[in-house]
Amino acid sequence: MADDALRLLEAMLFTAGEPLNERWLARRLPAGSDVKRLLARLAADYAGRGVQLVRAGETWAFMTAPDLGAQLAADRSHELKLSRAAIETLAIIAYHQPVTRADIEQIRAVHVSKGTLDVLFEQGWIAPQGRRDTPGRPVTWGTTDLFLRHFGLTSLKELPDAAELRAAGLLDAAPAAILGLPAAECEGSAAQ
Amino acid sequence: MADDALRLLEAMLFTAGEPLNERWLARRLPAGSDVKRLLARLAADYAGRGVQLVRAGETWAFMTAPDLGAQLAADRSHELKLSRAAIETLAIIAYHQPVTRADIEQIRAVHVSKGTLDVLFEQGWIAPQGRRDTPGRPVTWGTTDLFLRHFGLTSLKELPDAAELRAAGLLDAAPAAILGLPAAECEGSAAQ
Amino acid sequence: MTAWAERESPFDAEVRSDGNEAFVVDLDGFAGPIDVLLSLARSQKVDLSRISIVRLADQYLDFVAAARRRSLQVAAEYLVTAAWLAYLKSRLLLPRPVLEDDEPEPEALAAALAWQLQRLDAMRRMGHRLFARPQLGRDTFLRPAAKVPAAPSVPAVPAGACTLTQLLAAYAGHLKRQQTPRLVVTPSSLMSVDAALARLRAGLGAVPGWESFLRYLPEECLNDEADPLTTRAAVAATFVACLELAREGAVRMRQARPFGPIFIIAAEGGSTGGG
Repeated sequence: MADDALRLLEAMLFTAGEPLNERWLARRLPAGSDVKRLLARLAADYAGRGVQLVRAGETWAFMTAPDLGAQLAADRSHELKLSRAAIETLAIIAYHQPVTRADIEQIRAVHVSKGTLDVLFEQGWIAPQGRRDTPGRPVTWGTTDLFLRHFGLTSLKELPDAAELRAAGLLDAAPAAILGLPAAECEGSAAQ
Repeated sequence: MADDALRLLEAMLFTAGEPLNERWLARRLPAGSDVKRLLARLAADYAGRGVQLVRAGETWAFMTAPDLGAQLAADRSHELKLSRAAIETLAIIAYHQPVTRADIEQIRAVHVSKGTLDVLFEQGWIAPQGRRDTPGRPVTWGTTDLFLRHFGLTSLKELPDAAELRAAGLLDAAPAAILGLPAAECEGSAAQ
Repeated sequence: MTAWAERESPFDAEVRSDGNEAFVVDLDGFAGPIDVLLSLARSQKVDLSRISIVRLADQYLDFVAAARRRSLQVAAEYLVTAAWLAYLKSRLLLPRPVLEDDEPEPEALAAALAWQLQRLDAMRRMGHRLFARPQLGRDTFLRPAAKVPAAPSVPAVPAGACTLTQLLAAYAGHLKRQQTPRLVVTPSSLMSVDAALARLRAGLGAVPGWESFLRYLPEECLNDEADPLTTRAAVAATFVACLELAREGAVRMRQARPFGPIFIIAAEGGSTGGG
C-alpha cells in the first residue's frame, strides 16, 4: 500500500472522533486526489475486519463491526474510571493503613462517602483489616496484594515518603491538575 | 479474515482511545486465544498503512504513522518545551535506570532542582521503581510505558545507541567520587 | 528528510568558542564547572576519549581567569574545580614523586575525568536523539476516546484503572493541601432547640390527647436508617422545647415512672403561640 493519499485519508479518519465530510477530506488530500475512489478503496480494504469504514450520506467514519457490539458492550459494565476523590482515598489508605473511615475523613478533611470505599473494595485494592478497639469498634482498612501487583510494587515500603515526594518536587506544583485527573469534587461520582 | 478473536481485538484497540495492556486484552478475548500471536498478526496486517498497531512495553495502541505527522497536525503550538536540564535528566533515567536522584546529580555534576523530576513525572514518563538497598534506602526512578509510547519505542532495548554506549562502558556505575567536580549549586539558568 | 530531524539542537547554543578558541565568557550560560569543561573539551575537536586533560586544564583556568578579569561573580565551585585542575595538571606534568599510599594515580584521575565528560556528553546526545524521534501528539496520534459511540451498542473501551503516577500525584496533592491549612466551617445538620420549638408549635394543635413527644420528631429520624447522632440531637432538642413550652404553659407533660415514656398534650386554653 504505497498510496500516500490513501494513507493520509486513513489517518485522518482514524484520528477524527466523529464522521468526516467528503468535501472536508478532499480539501486536505493532495491536489488531484479522487476522494470518492480512495474512500471506496479504503472501505474495501476494511471489509470483513473488526473495524469498518462506513458511509452515512456524505460523511464517513470508522466504526466497529456491528456483530461485535454485544461483546464490546459486555466489557463495559466492569470498567470504571476512578474519581480524584477515590484516588486520593486510596493513596491515604496506602500511606496511613490501617485506617478507619473516620480517620480518612479526618486526614482528608472531607466527608468520605461509603461509595468511595466500595469502589476501591470492589477493585480488590483494599480490604478490611480488623476492628479498632475504640467505641463503636470501627472497621480498619488496608491495601491488598492485588493493590501492590496493580501498581507494580513489591512492598508498601517502596512508596516514596513525604520527604522524597518533596525532593522530587511533587509538593511544589499541583500535579493532580496537570495530570488531568478527573476533577470531580463530589464524592458521588466516585465510579462512573 | 474470519478469526473472530482477531476482529474483536482489532475493535477493542481501535475504539479504546488509549493504549491497552496485553493482560487486559487477554481477559476479554475468547478463552484459549493467544493474545501475543494475535497482536503480532494484527500489527503485521497494518504494517505500512496510515494507521499502525504499535507496542510500548506491555501496552498496545493504534496510532497514525509517524511520517504523516506534518500533514495531520497543522498546529504544533501545544508542543511541550522542556528545559535542557529536563531533557538531560530524562536521558540519564532512561539509560541508567533504575537511578536515584544522587546518581543523576553525580552524572550531571549539578544539583537536580525541584521541578526537573517533577516535570518528567507529570508527563507520566518516569515513575519510582522501588528502593535501593543502600543507607537511606533511596527511591529509584525509571521510565514508564508511556515514555516508550511517547517516543515510539517498543522497549528499552530500542533506546538509540544503547548497545554502543554499554559496550563503551558509559552506562557502568560511576567511579566519579574521586573527581574534584563539586556539584554546582543549582541548574539555574541552564534551563531553557 | 523528516521535519523533526531538522530541528535545532537544544545544545547548539552552548558552544561559543570562536576560531581562535578564545572563549566568550558567559557564566550564566553554563550549568556548572562540568558544563564548561564539556564545552571546552568539545572545542578541542577530537574524540572525547582522546582529549588532552592538560590542555583542558589550561583552557579551564583561562576561562575562569577571564571571568574574574571581567569582575564576573565566579561561584565557589568554579574556583574549587580550577584549583583541582591546576593540581591535576601539575601532577601530570611533573616528574613523578613517590605517591602516598591512598593517593590515586594522576593518570587514573585524568581518565576518570575524561570518562565522566564522555558519559555526560553521551547523555546529552541521547536526550537530543530522543526528542528528535517522532513524538506522540506531535508526529503520531491516537484515536480520541469516542465521545459518541460510533454505532449504537459500540462503547468506548476505557482502560479504567489508575496508575501509580496518578496515585502518587494524588497523595502529593493531599500533602500539599495540608501545607496550607484552611478553616472550613461545615454547617450543622443537627436540629436546634429553636427549630424544635417551631416544629412543636406548628404541630401541637393537630394532635388531640396525650401523645409521646417522640411523635413530634421529624420523620427522617424515625426510620431505621436514621443517623443515630441526628436522631439523638433531635430527641434532645425536642425535649428541651417541650420543657420550654411547658414553662410557658402551652403544653402539659406527663411521665408515669422513671425512664418511662414522656407524653405531652396541648394545654387547654393555653397559648400555643408562645410568649
